[in-house]
Amino acid sequence: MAELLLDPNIRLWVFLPIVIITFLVGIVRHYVSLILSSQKKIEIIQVQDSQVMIRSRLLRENGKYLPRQSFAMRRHWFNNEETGYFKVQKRAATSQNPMTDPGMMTDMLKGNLTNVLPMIVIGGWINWMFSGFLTTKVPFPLTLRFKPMLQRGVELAYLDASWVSSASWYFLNVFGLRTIYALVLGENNAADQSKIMQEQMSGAAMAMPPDPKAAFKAEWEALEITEHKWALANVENEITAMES
Amino acid sequence: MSYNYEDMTVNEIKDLLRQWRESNERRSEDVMEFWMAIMEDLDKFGNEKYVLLEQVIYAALDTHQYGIASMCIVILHEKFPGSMRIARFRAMLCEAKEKYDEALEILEEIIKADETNSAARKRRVAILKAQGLIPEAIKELVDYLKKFMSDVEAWQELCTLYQQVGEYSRAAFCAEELILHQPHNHLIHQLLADIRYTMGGVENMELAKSYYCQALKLNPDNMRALLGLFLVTNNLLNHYKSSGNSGKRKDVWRLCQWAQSSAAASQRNSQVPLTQMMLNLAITD
Amino acid sequence: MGEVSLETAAYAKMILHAAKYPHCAVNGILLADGSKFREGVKNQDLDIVDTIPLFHHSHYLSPMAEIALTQIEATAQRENCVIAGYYAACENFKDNVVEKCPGQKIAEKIVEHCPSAIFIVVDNKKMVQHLDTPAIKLHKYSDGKWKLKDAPVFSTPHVLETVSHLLQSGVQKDLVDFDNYLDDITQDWTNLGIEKLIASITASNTIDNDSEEKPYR
Amino acid sequence: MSVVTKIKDNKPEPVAYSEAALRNNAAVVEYCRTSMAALSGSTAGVLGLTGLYGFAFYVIAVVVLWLMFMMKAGSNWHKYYVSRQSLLTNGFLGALFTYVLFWTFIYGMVHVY
Amino acid sequence: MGTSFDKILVLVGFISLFHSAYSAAQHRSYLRITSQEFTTLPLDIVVQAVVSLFTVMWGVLNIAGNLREIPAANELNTIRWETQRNLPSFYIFNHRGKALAFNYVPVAGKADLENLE
Repeated sequence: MAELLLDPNIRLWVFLPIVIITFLVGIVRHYVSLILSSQKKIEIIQVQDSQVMIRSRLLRENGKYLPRQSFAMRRHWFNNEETGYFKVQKRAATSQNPMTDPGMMTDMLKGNLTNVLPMIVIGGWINWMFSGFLTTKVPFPLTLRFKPMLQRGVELAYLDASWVSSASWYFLNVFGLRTIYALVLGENNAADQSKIMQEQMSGAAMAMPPDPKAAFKAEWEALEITEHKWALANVENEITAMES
Repeated sequence: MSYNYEDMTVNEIKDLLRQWRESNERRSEDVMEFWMAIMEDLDKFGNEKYVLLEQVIYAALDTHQYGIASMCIVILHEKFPGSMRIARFRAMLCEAKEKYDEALEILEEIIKADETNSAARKRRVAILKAQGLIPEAIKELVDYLKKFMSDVEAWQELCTLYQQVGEYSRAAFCAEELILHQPHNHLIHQLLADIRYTMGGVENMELAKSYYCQALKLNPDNMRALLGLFLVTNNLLNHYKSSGNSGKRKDVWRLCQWAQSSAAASQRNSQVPLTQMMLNLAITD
Repeated sequence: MGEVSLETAAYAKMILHAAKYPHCAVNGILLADGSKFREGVKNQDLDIVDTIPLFHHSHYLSPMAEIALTQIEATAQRENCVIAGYYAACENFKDNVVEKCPGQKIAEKIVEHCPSAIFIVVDNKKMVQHLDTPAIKLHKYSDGKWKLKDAPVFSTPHVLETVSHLLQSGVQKDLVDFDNYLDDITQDWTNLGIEKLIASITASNTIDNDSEEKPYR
Repeated sequence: MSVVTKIKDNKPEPVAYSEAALRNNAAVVEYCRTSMAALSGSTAGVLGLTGLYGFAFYVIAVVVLWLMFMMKAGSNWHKYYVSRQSLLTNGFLGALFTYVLFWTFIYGMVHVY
Repeated sequence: MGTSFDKILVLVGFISLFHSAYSAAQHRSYLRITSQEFTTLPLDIVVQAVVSLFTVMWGVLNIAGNLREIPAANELNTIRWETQRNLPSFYIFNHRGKALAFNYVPVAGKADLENLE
């Protein structure tokens, strides 16, 4: 097969611009999504629930460091039949239908707006602007199966599969540059700092159980079967042995 | 340990300030000195600028230089208008000026706008504390902890407040809660042991012994735990001697010996001889 | 009888300790000259020669206080001193009374051993950079209560000037209290360095002012 | 300060790792790995490597980066990494994609036209 | 954090890498003009490219930041009570620092009143 020779002007006016455009669009999209992203309104009851869950989980995990009586007292507080926290607190099962929740809808819309829309618009524009060019050749042989993937817009049956058309080059860039965004944006992330300043982060409270009722029940069960094993029973011998 | 801040480059200062911020030091006077040195170079700090300004606000309030504090607040306010965090700093400024009602009003507004704002709630406790109303502060903090049950800072503060009013068993409860949250922190184990020791009684002494040991296991350099262990074992020895529990007495005796020898070993390179004190406590067996 | 005199070093350490941790309550032990001290006599003259800064946190826990007291007692005996009092400063600016001070138990224990013991409260409101008052309140124990007494007498001249000077030059940062010592046992809680510094300042002061006799407090 | 516990197989005592430090180290490693993939991809493109040689070059670059990490940590690597193997193998394929992209890009820039 | 030396290292490496890329492109076009077949690049370009790659990688490794020790004990053993008990959320400012501040003006009347009691 004869070696194809591409016009160097394609390199300057098609190949390189696609990379730069994709990269810049990615950066802009990142900042736009930052502007659009809204802090979800959290209700105090949700915060409380999640904090209770954390505390109960910690009791299960680290309860062994407490004396038996202290452990039993805390478990009683959570699990007691009449007054236990998990028994007394009644939470309505929240409906998780996103269609009923307008906040959820806008979030979805925003996600589409920042992720899918630019890709379609820019992709369409590039397809129209730079259509029909062969831009580059991948430096490794590929099977014919890759032809439709890599040579979108160039329907030549006898062309070697490793040639890449302009439209396909754009899509390769869209997917391949993701890690580079993390590199460029992740390092000195200006957005992080100002985010901290903008609004108070409620920290660990973010990990909310979606359905508190079920979560409480599960936690109650888990706590009920937790056995207390005093971890400090043998610590005296351990430290005296450690030295010698 | 004063720093010659004129010889330090901006980068060194930056690193040092960051280190203090991360390790939570309250070196307000040093921070203020650095601030004087780096004020003009503020723009070199890039993104760190705003956290640095916060640090300076704390320090300025601490050294009661309200002018600087309000200047920093204004800078931050221009950058982030409507931020709750900045509003909280305004409240703190009022608080430092002893305008507690005004501060409370601002905090009230913050909480109204965002119910989950834990920091503002904590400031309310601090205001009560600043007014010297310790029992009220405890009440407020307990209320807060009903909502934010896994707030380590708050548990620790409550523990300190309970100690202050002498409710040691409640302080012990808080310390236990802290252990649940940070089981690998030797200081908390030592704290609980200290509280148990202060409470007195054989049972508490035994617990104190265990926790001192745990603290030492986590960090063999914890001098307080080592000395505390020595005290506790001495106490227990006396008790078991009178009650005639020879098996336990032997164990405790061994531990006591161990504590003494390791304390002496770690003491060897310091100026003040501790062995003297060991002799004074005079173990008799 | 019952006169209390303070030496510069003793006073300076107390003030410096309070200044090093302006946001904490602090406490410490007062040591009196043992040569003039008589065992078990009430209401006798006390010559406070030294202070040992104790804690700036965990005031309400006894183990470390017990350790500190035993260690200080041992050191004091060697240097022919006796534990004769207690000083404290409150965290809160407005709390300047004995009742709000930490470590009442320590003070009571000291009284058991030394009935003429004193309790000094550092007056937060008067703790300024240029001291013009001693900024301390002296209390004595009588009938199970701490009673406010007249301000103590300084046994050396120019005490306030010297201490103000130390405060302004930031010497408090070098002061070591018992908490610092427990964090790092190579540190010296007797603060010999500061004592030497004070001695040299006092010496130069006396030479300067030998001719003109100024009244001092 | 949050702490995660992982149980090592050979030891009965679980070793506690500081979560913040773990995260920090993972970020550093990730940063270096992405840079390495991009840079070595570019180099492979400059050199005009094709086919299997290019992939072999990637493997070499990964190993060299791993050696550099080991050099940086010194003899007590276990203070910084949970395991050496995972340092070598983690993210191998993810970074490969970046590598191929840069390889193709620079190869196209230099050798195709 | 990376020192300026590392930053220079990265910069120099980048320029060198770019230069080798340019040289390679030139070489290709030279071959094309003289219609010779491409076999391998000249050795000097290869060496330059590989050396600059490792230079940049080493620089990046140092710039990326320091590794922190992961065993929790290392971190937890360095904390002391000094920092553990320091809780910015509960700072109070109504303390002795007020009087110690250089611009403190004692409230005379009030202070006298309290002295009387």
